[in-house]
Amino acid sequence: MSANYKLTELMVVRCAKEIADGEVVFAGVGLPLVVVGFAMVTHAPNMILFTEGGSIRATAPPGLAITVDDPALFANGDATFGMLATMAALQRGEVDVAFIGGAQIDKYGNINSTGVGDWSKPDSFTYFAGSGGANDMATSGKRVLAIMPQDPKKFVEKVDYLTTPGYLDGPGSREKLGMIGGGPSCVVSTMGVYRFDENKEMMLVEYFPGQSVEKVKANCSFDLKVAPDVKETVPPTEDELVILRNIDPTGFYLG
Amino acid sequence: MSANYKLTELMVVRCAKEIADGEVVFAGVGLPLVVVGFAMVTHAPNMILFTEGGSIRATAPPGLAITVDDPALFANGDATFGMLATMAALQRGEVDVAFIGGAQIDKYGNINSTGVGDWSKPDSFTYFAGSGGANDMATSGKRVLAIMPQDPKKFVEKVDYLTTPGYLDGPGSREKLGMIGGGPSCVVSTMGVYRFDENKEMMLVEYFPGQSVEKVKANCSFDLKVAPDVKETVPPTEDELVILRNIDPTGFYLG
Amino acid sequence: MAVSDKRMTLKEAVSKFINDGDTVYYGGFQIHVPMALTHEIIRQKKKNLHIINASTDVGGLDLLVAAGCVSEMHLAWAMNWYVKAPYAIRRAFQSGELQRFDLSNFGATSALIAGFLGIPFIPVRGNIGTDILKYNQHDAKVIDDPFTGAKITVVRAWRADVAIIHAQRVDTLGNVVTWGTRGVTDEFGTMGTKRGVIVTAEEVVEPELVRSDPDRTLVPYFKTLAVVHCPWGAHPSACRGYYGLDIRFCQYQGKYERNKDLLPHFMNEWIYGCEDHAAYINKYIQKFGQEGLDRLKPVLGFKPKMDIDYGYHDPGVWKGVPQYTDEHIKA
Amino acid sequence: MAVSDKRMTLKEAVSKFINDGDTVYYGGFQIHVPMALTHEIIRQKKKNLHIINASTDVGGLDLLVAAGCVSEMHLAWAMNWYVKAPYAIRRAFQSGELQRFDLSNFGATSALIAGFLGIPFIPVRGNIGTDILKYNQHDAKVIDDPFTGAKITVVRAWRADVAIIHAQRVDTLGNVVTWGTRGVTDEFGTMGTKRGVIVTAEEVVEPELVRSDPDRTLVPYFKTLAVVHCPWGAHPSACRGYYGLDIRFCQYQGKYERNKDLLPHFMNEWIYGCEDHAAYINKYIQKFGQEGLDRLKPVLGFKPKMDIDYGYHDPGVWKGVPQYTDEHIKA
Repeated sequence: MSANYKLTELMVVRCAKEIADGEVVFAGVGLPLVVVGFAMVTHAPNMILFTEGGSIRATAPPGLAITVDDPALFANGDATFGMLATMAALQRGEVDVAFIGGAQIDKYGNINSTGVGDWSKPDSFTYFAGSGGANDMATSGKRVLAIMPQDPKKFVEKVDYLTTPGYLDGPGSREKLGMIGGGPSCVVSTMGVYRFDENKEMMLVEYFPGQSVEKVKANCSFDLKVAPDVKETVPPTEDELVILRNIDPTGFYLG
Repeated sequence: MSANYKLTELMVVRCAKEIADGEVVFAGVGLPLVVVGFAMVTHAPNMILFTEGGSIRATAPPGLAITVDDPALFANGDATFGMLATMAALQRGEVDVAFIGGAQIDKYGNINSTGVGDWSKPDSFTYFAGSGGANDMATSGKRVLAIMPQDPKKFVEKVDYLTTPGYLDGPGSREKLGMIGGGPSCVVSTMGVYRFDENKEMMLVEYFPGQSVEKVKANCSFDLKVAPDVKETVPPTEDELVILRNIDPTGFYLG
Repeated sequence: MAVSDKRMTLKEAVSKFINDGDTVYYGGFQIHVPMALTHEIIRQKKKNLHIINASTDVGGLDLLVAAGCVSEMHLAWAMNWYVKAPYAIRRAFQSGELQRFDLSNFGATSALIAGFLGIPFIPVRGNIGTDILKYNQHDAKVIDDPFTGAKITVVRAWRADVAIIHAQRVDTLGNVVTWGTRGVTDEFGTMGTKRGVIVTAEEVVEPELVRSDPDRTLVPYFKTLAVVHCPWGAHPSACRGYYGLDIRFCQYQGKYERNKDLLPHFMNEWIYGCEDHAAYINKYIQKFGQEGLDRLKPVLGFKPKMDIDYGYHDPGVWKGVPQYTDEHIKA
Repeated sequence: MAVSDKRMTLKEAVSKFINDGDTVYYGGFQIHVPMALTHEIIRQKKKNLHIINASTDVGGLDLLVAAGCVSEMHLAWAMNWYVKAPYAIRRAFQSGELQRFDLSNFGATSALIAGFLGIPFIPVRGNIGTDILKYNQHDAKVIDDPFTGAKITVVRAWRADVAIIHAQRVDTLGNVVTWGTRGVTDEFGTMGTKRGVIVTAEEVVEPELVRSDPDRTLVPYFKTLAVVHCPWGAHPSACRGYYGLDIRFCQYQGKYERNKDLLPHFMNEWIYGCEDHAAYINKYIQKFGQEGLDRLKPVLGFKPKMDIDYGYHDPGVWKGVPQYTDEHIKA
């Protein structure tokens, strides 16, 4: 990793590139809140920001939001109708990008944010937070963008608890259940970037500077597919870093 | 009818007596809006006023409301959460008195506000407005208070179109369908006051000054039951009339 | 939908965004009825519209039906209350030109809520046991609660292609502002649309003003197709804080609604004969005098008195602040 | 519920209105968490509470579970996000002391909406196809849409006996005022209660002030059981316009939550050892300094700029005004 940017900065800038101008983006808690702010002040001035707290806004928040109902998301917002309105729009199929995090992911992009172990044997189960809005977002968003830490326990053949639907058991699974959203489109981990192939399986398309296909595969417990044109991720430019650090000048999120 | 008060004034004051202090009253359009204002400034200062427009208030409106979402119902209101909130409270069973009007009523207190004729033969059917909120109110209010004009075409054996449930086909009918409200409690017509007997049939309990049991029966097309202790309605007092006329000083409602 | 200035004329808005055969959410309740939009739809002779609405009281739908614009209505209550009848609707239903699907008020509102929520149906307490259910099996049926087995009515979700509403204020981007209620049915009917909302408003303001108090936004800009500055756009219906209900005009209009041979005179004079809503209001002044409009002025002086600030917290304050600790944690 | 002054102490409110075994709506989301009420419930050693909630982030439920007050939780998301874990909940689930019923966030919120609406269940788009549905058949199931036959998830209505929330302002009668959002889940969780709501608030004001702008009322007074004036009542969670999230305190508290042997020290010092919330705040100042609280001050200056008037129209103006007419009607 080059010395002039941090991993979080690389991840934020790379995620932002997944957002097209004018799209409705439903952002979950954590880094997604930084990504959307960055996108709005760079290439996506017409982006429409939704959060679970119910903020709907056309402009970047005046301050850095820590939570999805952080007051910074509401100050100078366009509408603050509540979770009722943003989740309703999601359920009507009006969200272009569902932007979530998670703790564990499998090759079909199914995500676990509930816990590890066997839920039906409570003494074996270590609870995380639960679904939060990730399940709703991933069910009904037109496409899903996920940001995740990567190691062999987090990139697994089968998630311990399927909290948030990816492609479930593969092609056709979502359609059979009537899900209105298209499923995972892109996963950005701490090591690289993934898309999904025609079998709806995760496929490495980019590795971060300082990583390699081999290192990434060593941090994945399933047999990871690799795109024929896999390449190194383009690092953030100086201009991008200046803008990003202006959003989080004290490094609250970026470190 | 005595010269010192009008029929509308008698009806308003008589209806108001059906409201106990502290009750939640859901008032429909028309005279009910005057009755609740009168009740709140007389014997029911703790009454809680709901309307379909979504007003929830602890005090009488500052002006005379014409409609159920009249601004007068919202100015200095306690909450204006919308129809969502008042209808939700109704459906939760929190409304004590559902106060409605109607065009036609039958012996079980079923009300028609949709039209006369045979709906399934459109060319024979004369539309009125439709249900409005009366159906919701009469389904779920703990008890129903109805105010109606009376003549033989309006007090009928069977309503042409059952818009708003009274006791349907008699005892047990409401319970069988899971209705949470108790059904009609009192009907105040232009001629007298009715309650319901153990067979859930309308029974005349009071006739207005100037009327008689015979005159009332002559204006009812079903075989009207008459309470053994039927009596003449006590007319409004001078004090009551002063207060009432102060609510509607130009006689907009009262004539 | 991009962040763009959506201002246009009434004529452009209706011409561009309402198609023959559309399902239209008809805004307002017993106030804020979109009368300027009603007139423009009539002027543009839109056909075969399906109307969804909860309740409406000044005869706007009566005019729309009389003009032959409507083939289906799904609603709870419609008339000109100030003449106590829906004359044109009555005639069109009798002749078979109009199909009508009735629900209770909260049945209709619940159908709009389901459409808004993006769910296919929703339970509602009313309607059961009545002729509403008997005659409108398209929109409602009784099922067994899947959890308890008890009987419950469910209504099908209603979603319009386009919504027409009148509001107090809207900004140039389309954020619709209301006060004096948090909503009756417009919030659901508008946000639940498939294509979006046409808004007429008493005032069009800059987004900065709306963003100073976004809790008052009823419809967010991304659902808005067209912003039309249209003072008196709800007349003869009322607009909160701007004007009251014009009862005399409702009664006047109602006398025309009553008689199908008279009604064309009203249509010609007040709708076809007026290029836009400003012309309609000018005609009103010309015919009934400025004092007619002056009578509609509200009693004002009910202003918010609470001191409100949407301030946020800057997490930058945590830089350099050490973790809090004590002897137990240290141990 | 009569129009009465509902002010009382935190201790009185919890003692009077929360019973062992109650189902409690736990207010807030990732802000406005009712922490003062959480502490008081722990102090009063309430037992066997069933919690319903969508999401909560500062470990309040972790403390409540650790103290043995909770036997069931129905929710979507709970942890102390600032240490990235729900340690006490994890332990109680593993030991079998706590039963947990998970839904998605909007699954949980929809269940609260159904409770609020007085309907027995409601469809929701999420949850289908996942382990949420597999392991929580109590609250959710998949049925066939009665209109189309398509598969759809439905969730059972959730209604609490009593709700506990923290708000910015409340009047003496119990009208709860919020701004900076029209609501997240508190509006449904509170109004949907069977018995009513206990509110702690930064400020208690006169009803006249609230009534000057009733659009800001989130919970109407008739649902409110107790009004408790309780500055900093959400701490370490944030309160809009009053203070930000106390991240350092969440982390400090989290270190105790992590270790079941350490946690009693925290409980003794900050909860059992404090008579009320004022004592807790005093302890904070004593231990971490006034500068700790000062860091939580918001960036202000985001005040509403729109001129609003709730004026109404007086129909008395119509007295003596003749009907409008013209030659067609006369004819």
